[in-house]
Amino acid sequence: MRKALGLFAFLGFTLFLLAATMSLRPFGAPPHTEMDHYFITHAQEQASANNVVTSIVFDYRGFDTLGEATVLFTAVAGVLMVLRRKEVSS
Amino acid sequence: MNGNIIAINFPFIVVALLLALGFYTIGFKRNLIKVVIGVEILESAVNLFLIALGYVKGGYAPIYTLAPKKAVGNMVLPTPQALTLTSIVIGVAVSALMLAFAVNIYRHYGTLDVTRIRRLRG
Amino acid sequence: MMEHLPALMIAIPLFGAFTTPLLKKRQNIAAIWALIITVITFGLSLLLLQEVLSKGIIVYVFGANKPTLVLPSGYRVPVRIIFEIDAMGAFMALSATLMSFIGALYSYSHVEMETGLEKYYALLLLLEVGIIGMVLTGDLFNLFVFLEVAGIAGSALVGFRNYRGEASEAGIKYLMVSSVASLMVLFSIGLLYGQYGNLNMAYLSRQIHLDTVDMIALGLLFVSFAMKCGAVPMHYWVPDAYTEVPAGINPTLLVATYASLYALFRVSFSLFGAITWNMARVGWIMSILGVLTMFIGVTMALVQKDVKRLMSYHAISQTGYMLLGVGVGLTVLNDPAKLSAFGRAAMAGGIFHIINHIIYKSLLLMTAGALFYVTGTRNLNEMGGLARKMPYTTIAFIVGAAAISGLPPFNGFASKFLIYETSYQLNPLLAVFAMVTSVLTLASFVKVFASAFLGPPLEKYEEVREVPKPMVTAMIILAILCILFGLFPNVVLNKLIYPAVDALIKLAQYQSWGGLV
Amino acid sequence: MNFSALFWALQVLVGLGLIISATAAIRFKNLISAVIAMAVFSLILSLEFYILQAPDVAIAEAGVGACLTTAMYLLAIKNTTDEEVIE
Amino acid sequence: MTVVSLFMWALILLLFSAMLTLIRLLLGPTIPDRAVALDSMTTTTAGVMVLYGVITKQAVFIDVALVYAVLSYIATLYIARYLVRKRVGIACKCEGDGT
Amino acid sequence: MNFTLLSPSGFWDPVLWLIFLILFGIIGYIIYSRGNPSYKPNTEQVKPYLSGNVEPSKEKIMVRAGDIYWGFITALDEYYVALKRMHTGDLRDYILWYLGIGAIILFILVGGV
Amino acid sequence: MTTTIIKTTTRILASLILVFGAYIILHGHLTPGGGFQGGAVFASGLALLIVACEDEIVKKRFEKVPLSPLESIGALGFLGTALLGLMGYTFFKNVIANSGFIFGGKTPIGINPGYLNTGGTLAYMNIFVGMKVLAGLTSIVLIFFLLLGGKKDEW
Repeated sequence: MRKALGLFAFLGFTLFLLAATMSLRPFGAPPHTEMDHYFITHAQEQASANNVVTSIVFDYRGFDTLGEATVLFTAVAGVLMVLRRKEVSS
Repeated sequence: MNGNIIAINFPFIVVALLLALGFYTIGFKRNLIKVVIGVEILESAVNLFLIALGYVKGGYAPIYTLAPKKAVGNMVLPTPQALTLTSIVIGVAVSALMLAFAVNIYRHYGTLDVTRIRRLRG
Repeated sequence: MMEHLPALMIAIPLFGAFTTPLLKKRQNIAAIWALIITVITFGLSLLLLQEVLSKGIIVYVFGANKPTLVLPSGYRVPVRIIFEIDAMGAFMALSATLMSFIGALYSYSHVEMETGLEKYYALLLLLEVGIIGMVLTGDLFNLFVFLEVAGIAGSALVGFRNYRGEASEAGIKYLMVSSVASLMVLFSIGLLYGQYGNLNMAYLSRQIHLDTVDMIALGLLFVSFAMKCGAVPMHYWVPDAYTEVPAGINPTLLVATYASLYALFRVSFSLFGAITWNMARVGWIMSILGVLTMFIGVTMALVQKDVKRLMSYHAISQTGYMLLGVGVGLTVLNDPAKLSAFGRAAMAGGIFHIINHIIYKSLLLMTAGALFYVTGTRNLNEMGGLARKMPYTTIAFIVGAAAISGLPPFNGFASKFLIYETSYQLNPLLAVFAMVTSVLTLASFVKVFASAFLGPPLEKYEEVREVPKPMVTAMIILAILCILFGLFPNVVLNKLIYPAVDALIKLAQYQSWGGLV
Repeated sequence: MNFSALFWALQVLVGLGLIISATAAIRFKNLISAVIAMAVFSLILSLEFYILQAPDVAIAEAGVGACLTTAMYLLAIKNTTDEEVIE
Repeated sequence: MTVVSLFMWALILLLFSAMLTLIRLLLGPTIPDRAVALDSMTTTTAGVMVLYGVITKQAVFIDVALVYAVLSYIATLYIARYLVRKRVGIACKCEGDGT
Repeated sequence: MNFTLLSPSGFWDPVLWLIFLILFGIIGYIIYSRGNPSYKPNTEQVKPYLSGNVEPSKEKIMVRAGDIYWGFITALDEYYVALKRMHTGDLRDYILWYLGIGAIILFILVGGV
Repeated sequence: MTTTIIKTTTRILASLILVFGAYIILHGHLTPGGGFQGGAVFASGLALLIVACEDEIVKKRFEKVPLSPLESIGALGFLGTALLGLMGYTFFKNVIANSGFIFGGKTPIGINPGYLNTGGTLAYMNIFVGMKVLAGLTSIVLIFFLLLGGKKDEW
């Protein structure tokens, strides 16, 4: 019973995922994106870096990277906290 | 026409199948570590989706160092790559924390069977 | 420095969180340091709210030459990450910082005896950072990143008591749910990026037109955020997580849940607000989810024996009120006559209920934590006769229980009042369900009060004394806020809630900041 | 053989490899085998990133997937048990 | 046949041999078989990466192959360490848990 | 400052409420002060008298939380059985409910009603 | 349990991997790679050192390494570099680029062989993020590894 209902839900959801990916634009032909054009043409002059991806990661969208570093920090703190040895001292 | 669309959108179809595999693992496998593997498959599928979105046919990597002459003005979109980098780091963080929880659960419950890890219910 | 306020809102708690693990040797100092940081952040959020209310939407562009330089020269699209703070976001930031402060104050005594406190406080601050980032940002991917920060920090805190197996179980459940939900959010962000080539919410909301891919993205975002905010029938993680987390984190974790609710509203109203004819359908989905949520939540709460679990089921049921109120508003969004007649008031009720519920549910969960602190158990069957021993906790509990049941003059009354009246005008059945839920809520809190506080004093609790001063202070502050908000609801509504409602309703205002149009 | 044909051949082969290795990671009863299959999955995924002109992401996936995730999984399994529950 | 076309055929051949190792990974009855399959597959794929970088004339792409070539050793070492601890040697009896 | 909250069918005024509170407080106090003055705490007087029997221990006479609303829960037994079956506590069910609700919502949005 | 072969290989390979990680971190703004990728490679090298030794040696060797403070310092440095932009500009403004400071050289527009002395704050951020990531990932692997030595009743 549980398995049948679960399979039904799973198949229904997957169907919509397939529909979404099928009706997306064709692979390899993105629309004219001004944002990416701006990055490619201005990265060397503004961020003075040859690697456009790094200039996005640390300059244009640097705030995301701060969030990313925060995520890693959080996870490390969480792992160290969950696996800490001593119990309560009471 | 239909077959043509499948041929063109092939990476996207792969992404959808991988998402389905990940959801199948999470929904129907009983081992906790298998469930974590399912989450990682989901993450990889979403990463692949982002990168496939950014690909331009015949484009070059968005790096100017020692690039071929044709690369100027013909680069793949760099934004999805930056997003994917962030997403990969988040994936590592999530799986590390999940494994820590799994180890701790094994210490206390003596099993990794999901159907027996349910003291909290009702 | 006023113009850099949005950046400082993130930078200061992050600084606090990064420095806290350095204080490994002296855990007391870590607690005090976290307290200082949360107080400063609270002050900053008050300043931010004042700025927003006096000047309108604040825009902050990260990495540009000037904070308000949205568009680069010669281009028509925003390229950098932009914070767009309207009254709704500032309101949520205010509740987040207030509750983190209360939580830090309460934790000072509540977890004093445990180890690993420097990580505890660092994670508390990181949870606050995640919430603030979620509610202030105007960029979709940034929303995802901070959603993950809040989710991971929250689940790590749920597993804080690692000597209990149940804590780890609840932690992995919460982490699994939040990571799957955020992955689907990322997938739909990818769909939107593939369609329109940008990530800014205001820009996207002007571009979106009706399309199969757009609708699937909307559905995925909707269901993911609904799961993260604990709507029935995707609410199973809520009781597990709220029960096992230390009571000092509960206020912040509540706000983290409602930050997802905020994201749900933001997606429905701002991002997809331009698709007009489909929104009534989304509004009905939201209202029906709300009714289901409040009814199933409260009936499950009635049979619980664990005091914190009972209160977490009430948290689910109160989330239903918010979904109902805002859903009623969303249903009539395209009908100006009905919107001014009752839609705006319904949304005000829903949003006012957010802060009310955060205040009184934190108060109640804190009293439950105080009961756990003195008795060492959470089972209601083993408690009894504690009213004489813990007078302050009893008073706080009475205030909270009256507030959650919607008795005047406590703060739950005003918002529930608005929701009943407005939902009655949309469909009388909705209001009936809301009132039945309220009655059942009162009934179940009578049960808790009778079994934990009343009755003859038991022998095994002879030694029990009132909880330490920081915990009492935190509870009393919240109780006073409860009474104040209940006595003067009009002031709060006019100063705080109606600007937030208007920020959600007026889509054109959100779309046109910084000369984008 | 021109570049376009090579690209499509690579796409098909790599896509098949991704799905096969993911299925293997799910189906293997022994968890160590599943982790090895995940390492292969990560390797093929990195190759796919590489082919789609994203060397930054490929390096990240390589550095994480080749060593660190495998190491974490193996150590976690070492701390618990390596047999999947037989259903 | 130009040089670039030659490289392309070499790439396809390498990928084909990687597929063969993938089959060994699927069938391999014991864990050491699978570990060896992973290792050889990593090396082959590093070769594929180098060839692809040469074909598209991008010199900086070689870094990725270097990372794989260097790091695959560590994963193998971790697996080997696990097998030593568990005493799962080559002499272990097959479990027959193929796909 | 105007403290009155007006809504479509009523109003809420804290000043009025405070006046009523004080009024009823005075009435209550008057009734209280006319009570029996012979009551004295901490004497034999306050002990329960159970027909001469010994007072049972506190643990026994306490009303337990599980006993409150027993009738209500028993009356709605079938509903609660269904509800309990929903709350399995199984990690995988959480995700499966998500998938199911997601499929339904996507069907309503995309498929159209 | 570790043999002489493994020890000898590790001695040669570990230094190579560490140098390679440092290269990826430092050349993040020129070639593929950056703080996170280099930090991951560096942490892999340290993981190799962890796995090639006995438990006691690992415990003794790593208890002197301040991994947690190193991570905090990396994160704080990243935040501080971002806060430099508040001097007249906004948060995350690249103030060092084209200023002539260390890493502040000008990049020629178009295809070039790549000069290390460019990048501005990008290079600093790469270094700090690399420090943070290597410390964080190593401490995750280390705590998973050291759990093996712990006895059950200690929990």
